[in-house]
Amino acid sequence: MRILRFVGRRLLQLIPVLLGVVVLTFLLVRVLPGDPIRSILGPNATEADADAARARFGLDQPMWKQFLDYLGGLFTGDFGTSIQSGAPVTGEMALRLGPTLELVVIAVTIAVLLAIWLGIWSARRADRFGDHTVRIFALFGNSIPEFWLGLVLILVGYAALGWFPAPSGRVDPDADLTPLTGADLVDALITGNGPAISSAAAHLVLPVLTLVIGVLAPLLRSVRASALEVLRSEAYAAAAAHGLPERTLLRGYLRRATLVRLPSLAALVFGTALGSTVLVEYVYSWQGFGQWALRGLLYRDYPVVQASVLIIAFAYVLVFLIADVVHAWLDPRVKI
Amino acid sequence: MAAIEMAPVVSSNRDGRFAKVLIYVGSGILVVAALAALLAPLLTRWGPTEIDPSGTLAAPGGEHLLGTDGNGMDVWSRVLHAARLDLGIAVLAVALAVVVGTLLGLLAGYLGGWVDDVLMRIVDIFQAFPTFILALAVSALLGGGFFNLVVTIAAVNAPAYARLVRAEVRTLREMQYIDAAKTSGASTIGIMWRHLLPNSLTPVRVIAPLNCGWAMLTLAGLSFLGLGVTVPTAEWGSMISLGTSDVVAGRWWTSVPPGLALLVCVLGFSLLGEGLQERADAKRR
Amino acid sequence: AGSKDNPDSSASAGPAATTLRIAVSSYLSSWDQDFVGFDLTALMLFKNVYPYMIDYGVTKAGDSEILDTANITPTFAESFEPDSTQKIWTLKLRKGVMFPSGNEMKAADVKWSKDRAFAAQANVAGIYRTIGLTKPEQVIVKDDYTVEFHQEFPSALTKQIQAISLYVFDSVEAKKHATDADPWAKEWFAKNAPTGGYFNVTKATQGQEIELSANKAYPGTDGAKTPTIRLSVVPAAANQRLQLQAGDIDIALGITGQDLQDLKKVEGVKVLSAASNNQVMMTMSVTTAPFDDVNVRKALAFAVPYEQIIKNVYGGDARPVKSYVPLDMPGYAETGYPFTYDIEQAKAALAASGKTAVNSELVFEANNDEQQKIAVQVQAEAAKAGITLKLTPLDPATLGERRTQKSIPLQITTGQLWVNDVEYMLATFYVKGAALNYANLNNAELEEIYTKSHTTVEESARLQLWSQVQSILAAEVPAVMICQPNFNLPVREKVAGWVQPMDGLARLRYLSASA
Amino acid sequence: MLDIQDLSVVIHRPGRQVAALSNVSFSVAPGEVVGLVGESGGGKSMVARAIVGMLPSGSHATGRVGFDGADVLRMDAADLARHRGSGAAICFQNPRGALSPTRTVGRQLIDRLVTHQDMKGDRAAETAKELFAAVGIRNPARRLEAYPHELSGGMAQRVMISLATGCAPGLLIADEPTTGLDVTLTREILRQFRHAADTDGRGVLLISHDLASIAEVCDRVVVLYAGTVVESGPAAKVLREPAHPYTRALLRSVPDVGGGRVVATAGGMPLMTAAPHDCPFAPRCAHATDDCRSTRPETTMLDGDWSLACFHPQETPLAEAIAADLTTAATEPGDVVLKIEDAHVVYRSRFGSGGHHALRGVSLELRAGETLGVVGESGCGKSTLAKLIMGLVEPSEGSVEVAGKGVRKQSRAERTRAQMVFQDPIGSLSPRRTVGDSIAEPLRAAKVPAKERAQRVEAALGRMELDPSILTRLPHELSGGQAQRIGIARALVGRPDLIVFDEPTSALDVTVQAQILDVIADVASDAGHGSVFISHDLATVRGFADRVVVLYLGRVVEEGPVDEVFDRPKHPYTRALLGSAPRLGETRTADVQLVKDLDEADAATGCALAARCPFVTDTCRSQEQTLQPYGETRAACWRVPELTALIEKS
Ligand SMILES: Nc1ncnc2c1ncn2[C@@H]1O[C@H](COP(=O)(O)OP(=O)(O)OP(=O)(O)O)[C@@H](O)[C@H]1O
Ligand SMILES: Nc1ncnc2c1ncn2[C@@H]1O[C@H](COP(=O)(O)OP(=O)(O)OP(=O)(O)O)[C@@H](O)[C@H]1O
Ligand SMILES: [Mg+2]
Ligand SMILES: [Mg+2]
Repeated sequence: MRILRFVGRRLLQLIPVLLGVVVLTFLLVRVLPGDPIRSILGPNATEADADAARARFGLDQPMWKQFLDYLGGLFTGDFGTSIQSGAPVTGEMALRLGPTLELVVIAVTIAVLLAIWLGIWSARRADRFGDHTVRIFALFGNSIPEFWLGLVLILVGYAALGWFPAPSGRVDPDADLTPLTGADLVDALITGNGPAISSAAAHLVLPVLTLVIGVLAPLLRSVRASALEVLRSEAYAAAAAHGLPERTLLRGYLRRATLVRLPSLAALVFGTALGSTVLVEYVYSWQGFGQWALRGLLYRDYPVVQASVLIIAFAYVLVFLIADVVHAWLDPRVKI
Repeated sequence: MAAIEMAPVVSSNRDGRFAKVLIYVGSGILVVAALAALLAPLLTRWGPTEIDPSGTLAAPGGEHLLGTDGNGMDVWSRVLHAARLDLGIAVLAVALAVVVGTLLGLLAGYLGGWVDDVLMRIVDIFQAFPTFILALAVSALLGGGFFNLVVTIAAVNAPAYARLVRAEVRTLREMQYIDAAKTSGASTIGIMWRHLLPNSLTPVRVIAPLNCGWAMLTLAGLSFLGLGVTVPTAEWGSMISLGTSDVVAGRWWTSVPPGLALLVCVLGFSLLGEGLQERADAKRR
Repeated sequence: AGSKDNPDSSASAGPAATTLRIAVSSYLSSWDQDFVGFDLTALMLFKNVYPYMIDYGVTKAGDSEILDTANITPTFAESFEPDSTQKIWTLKLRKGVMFPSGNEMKAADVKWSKDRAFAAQANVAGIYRTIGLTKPEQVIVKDDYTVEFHQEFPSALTKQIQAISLYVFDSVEAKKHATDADPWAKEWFAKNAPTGGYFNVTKATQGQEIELSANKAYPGTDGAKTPTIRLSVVPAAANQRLQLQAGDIDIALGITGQDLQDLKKVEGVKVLSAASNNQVMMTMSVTTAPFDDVNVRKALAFAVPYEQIIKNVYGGDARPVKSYVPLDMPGYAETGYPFTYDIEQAKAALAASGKTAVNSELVFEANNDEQQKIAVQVQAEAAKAGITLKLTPLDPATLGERRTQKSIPLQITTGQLWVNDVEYMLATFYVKGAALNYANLNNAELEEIYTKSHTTVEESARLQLWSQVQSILAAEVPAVMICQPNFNLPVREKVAGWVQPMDGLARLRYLSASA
Repeated sequence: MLDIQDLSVVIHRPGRQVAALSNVSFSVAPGEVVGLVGESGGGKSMVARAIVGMLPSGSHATGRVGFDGADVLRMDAADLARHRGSGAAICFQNPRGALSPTRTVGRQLIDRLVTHQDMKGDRAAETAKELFAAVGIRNPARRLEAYPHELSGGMAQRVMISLATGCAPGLLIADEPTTGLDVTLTREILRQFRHAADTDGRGVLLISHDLASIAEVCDRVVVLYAGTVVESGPAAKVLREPAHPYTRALLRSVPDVGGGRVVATAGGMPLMTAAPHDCPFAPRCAHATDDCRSTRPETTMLDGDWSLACFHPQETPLAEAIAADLTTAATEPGDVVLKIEDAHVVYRSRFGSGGHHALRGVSLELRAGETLGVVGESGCGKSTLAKLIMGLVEPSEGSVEVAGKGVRKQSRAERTRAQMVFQDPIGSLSPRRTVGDSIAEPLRAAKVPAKERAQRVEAALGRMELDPSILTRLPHELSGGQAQRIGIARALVGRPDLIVFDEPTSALDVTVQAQILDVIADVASDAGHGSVFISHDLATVRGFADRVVVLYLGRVVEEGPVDEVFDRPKHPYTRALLGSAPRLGETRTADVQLVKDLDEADAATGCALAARCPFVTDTCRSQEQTLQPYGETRAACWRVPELTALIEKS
């Protein structure tokens, strides 16, 4: 019940933030140089043709009216019509969001689990060889530009070893996957399509690996630091001094206490990963949200840019909200 | 009588030694990189944008230490000269972000109330804004020049500092020494400037180097998307991006050297940051 | 009907493969050719999935086969012929040609499609203006299988213009998706592929993959050779290359520059090569400083390292040009472009303008490796002549906007004329109001020649005009003509039947592969 | 059972080493309560850690820690695991910190039961409930589900004890189990340990620096100084007639409710880098001779099991040494420097309505030259009162005037008319400002020119007996005592009208505390300003206050001249408080016993103490109590006249 009230209050707080994002994006795309209409008309179009097209997309209206129309649309879930494709943005976005979310969610989940495991492992061996090795490797991974790492992984995993499918698409078209959510692995699991499951999973390996390597270090650092803090805390020493067995110590006294600070960092990592998969998507021909948003921006497809920024911002704040709830659940001291 | 060494619950005997190694190695790398950047003209025979008329994609050795790229420019010279730009932009951008973020965080954290609410909502908006789109938009708006990139990357990073400093200030302002300063008649600005600022910078000092590395990666990403510096300016990200297909063809020298340079510098920042973090943790204990 | 040559005659032995896999760099933005614009992937697909009433034939040029702009033949149509005034063109349809929906292709479809094109006020409407078609009323249905096009004036370009514009929709089907708010079913066609062309789209996964299968109902003889073609979107060129080398794709459409040269040496891969009329040039605005002075324009023309660009950017795989008229266009003359790389002459020309140094920006497309390399090479050499160039890569939207403002002093442009005729070239580049007149040229003599050319139908008279055109342009120097790169396409060894399109848009129906 | 022989521990750290323990020997038998006392850093915790085999890394231990015949120092990992908990179990110093914050206390207890008593499921839960009840936790079933942060300090300490006893140890070690607890609770908790020894026959090792409380429950005491045992023997004897000068010094440093003045011993405990070759106390000892400075005294037996390591054992009874000096120089009261009228303070919660009503209708008046003591248990609003006076919180009702001017209307310079000395000596100095900078701050606000500033800073330092070289140091380079002197110097330097001391000594070590109290007594007796001295420790206040007010839940329940209040308390709360304050060499029982813990008491209408008062009536519950004069003092209780009779009856 308290949780519900907390969530409700937080959702209310989101309104000004999202409204701010909406206004900022709306203005930003319009002050950017570049004309969205010219890029959809062939070079033979006249000024009259351009005006007609502008009217078609309502861009001839005064700015405040455009904004009100846009805002009104948002309340009914209508993000407008893409200037580039002429199709409703909502539908296009749905198709693009699934794959990217799938990629990021899987990658961040794996990274978080790996960070927890390695971080605790590392903290228990603090200042020994294994600890140092793990940390240095994580830092290495963190220092490679994602696009470069992606290319290297493709060169090795696909071109040289041939272990992974060609970096084009997200699932073998012959698997005949019925798209439902756009997240192919999820769709394959829902429809119980065996070949599609293995194909989608195989396509996911390298991009997920790229992202995981990229985001592991900060998570690992955080887990290790809080695990060390717990290990060196009086509370842990007290439990150890009372002769509790290793397993109880690990499960009851170390793990949960270690994780309390992780959710907000994981949310941050998720947010940045969501906003920056565009490079990974490019390298792996993963036609996802980032590529879509980038293309929208390059062609000044106003509705697309507005929608993509709003969705990412929304996902971001939502993930933070979830992180806070998880934090409250993990840490009994948190009052919400 | 036999002396007995007790087995510790958690070893902390060598505490700080590894941190020291990290800090030394990290700053060592950065010093070397900075020196290479400064001395670049002395260490190279070709200018960074000078075209060798005898052809492109020459293999390393002979006239060109690391060969030439697709434009016939000397890779070694470009890698060295690029350090100026990459390190410069990263450090300046983070410095700008620190200044702006700290100021906002200080005001929001100490004044509280509606100032806090308004400033933090603005920070929220900026932080919720997808990094790359913000960066792309700013660079599309301002163009890809040196200072515009500094502003872009600073804009992306400032919110994090604002949050960090605000959180710190909110704890610090409950400290007894702040009460002590108030009862000693210190003014609000005096308290912020003399007491809160120096003490709230501790976490900033740890994060900033890590952030510099991250800024370099962002810059490289922007260049990869064609939104960083314009060709033919020497910049690691754009060099890597231009050389990607060369790697596939076995011509490693156009993109591997800038890639390694980038990696090593980012690693330098990360090591330094990690070391500082560890030292800070050790101090707190 | 049908082409003179059988393009498949050179196909290698062995059983034909049933599937061809092609990599493209981006997904198309929309399936609606009328309402949506300038997207090369989309335009290429449209050529293969829309039913075109008439189309280019195929001819041989050297070892390669190219589309024959002089030989335009009916495909889905029975015939397309003018009356004696050359103003009324009659399109006769075949009976019994079916859309996949089961509807027959009829005159009503043609009428609906043309009405839609005029309503869209975009591509087709724009291009129709050059042959005097501006209103829907000029398209008249005579009977179920006959449509007349009433032009305002006769034109030598009609056949070529119609060859790229006369595509039809399944209007019966389309009307089902029309609403009062959306009478032309734009929303439907934005997402759903048209039907009835050489290929039908059997599956399209947004952003990822498109599967085409040969249209069995095609009435002509030169239908698609390969039953299934899969186009997958692979944005990274390096990736396309890896997949081609590994044999995961058969054709890579997104590979340029140095990669092509490299691939020639790779086993299992061949690079199809053909001369093309793709012109690479740098257009200078004659109304914008510093290029409002013809001597500055000349100085730049002397300062460009033509040979070096051909070597460094195209690996030698491009032809130097000596005229503003493309190399393979009727009327081309060697004297049309009297500039070679010569820094001394460049300096002299600059001195003649009374300046010793000038500044300008050089605009080119962001994310275009070739243009970027050219810009870098030009920048380095022009500097030696005292011309300082600031490189300005622009994204498509900004480039489009600045181009309409006609304010770019110097820009790199590449492209092929869709109609192989100097009149079309003038209409496109050099007359007042021409869409691509980025030079802002306004030359009275050229305008006069252009008007005259509309009604000049006789071949030698036209050639006479074209030689005048070239000497005027050589004096005006509206652009630096860098070169004409050859067309190169890397494919797996087993791929055969490539026909070089003069408009750069691949005609997939000729392609085949041995399994 | 426990038999420590010649235990020495040296801790090696990069660049330094610490001889934490040197040749320590003592033993604990089953059913016996042994007290381990000494100053901070004396090595008390190190002994406890050695017993459970958890010395810090880098420790070098020699000697023998015999436990039931085995030597803990030589146990292998498996033996140690068995020994910890079931052999010896520690109750940790800071109970809240020693409970894992993310696990319910019930689970933590059950973990112990499962590990050491082989219990399972329901039986463990049942036993856990019994153990909770045994340490006096009301409603144990509900408390089992609680997380540590939901417990009050006293409750957390009880839980900690139950965790330790849950291990069913042979030896129960309690490391400073009562630090930070109220007097009333302290007695109660210490009784738990006596109980464990008496009923379960466990050995108990009670570590504390609070000699007075230990005296009540221990059978024997061991006094540690700088890692060495200086004296050990039966508690009653050692604490009443200590023979070692250090033990005597320690005892004299402790303030006494009876009014005895503390006697400070100069200097601090040395930090040993190696086992000493002399008497470590010699530099501070009044009886030290050259022998003491060159040879380390052997441990000798006095009589029975009273042992001593000193060349000059003292024999005079301690009581005489503490000659009562109750005559505070009576100074003429000057102008009114502080006037509080009916002040209320409410801490608003950030969201929603309501808040915490920390002060309810407090009125005070103070004149220059006067010292007002403020006492009350933790959380009663003492610090809030201090902040109110300093203008750090705003009264929601009522007014506060310092030197005749409302605190909220003061200018920057006027704000320095009242100065405060804080509880946390180091934490009240800005960590990145030098000491000199901090002291000069009030002068800067008052726009004193730089040159005069330097002189006055130096003068203030001189009064604190500090060397001027300390001015350039940073706070973390100071000891607690030094830091608190700096804090007092800062308060004095601007020659304020009023100085507020908020528990200025509670964070300090016993002997340092005595030194600082000396300084404060000196400062407070100045005629130029008034002083407010806040403490939860009644004894400290008695030393130098002229008048005292007793706060309870934000209300003044009693006020009057200090001797009157202490010797003839009126209000039941004051009586309870004074009754439970331990006095050396006496075992008394409080005449009023409060019921329930503070955190369970609610303050709705009526008398604030109603929920805990044994003499409560319906009138108490319904009527707000205001201060009424009873003789020289005023108390907020209508039953004062009948109280004496009531107490005698019970
Ligand atoms: N982990 C450690 N590393 C180094 N020295 C330590 C460590 N723990 C304790 N010491 C040192 O050992 C000595 C004894 O410390 P110990 O904690 O036993 O004192 P204590 O009597 O318990 O003090 P307190 O009353 O403050 O708890 C001190 O000088 C201290 O500085
Ligand atoms: N900033 C604050 N916000 C809300 N409540 C507070 C705040 N400061 C103190 N309180 C509450 O007000 C009450 C009185 O606090 P105060 O600090 O004055 O007590 P105290 O008598 O000084 O206790 P202690 O002896 O523990 O220092 C306590 O219940 C405390 O929890
Ligand atoms: Mg201790
Ligand atoms: Mg307090």
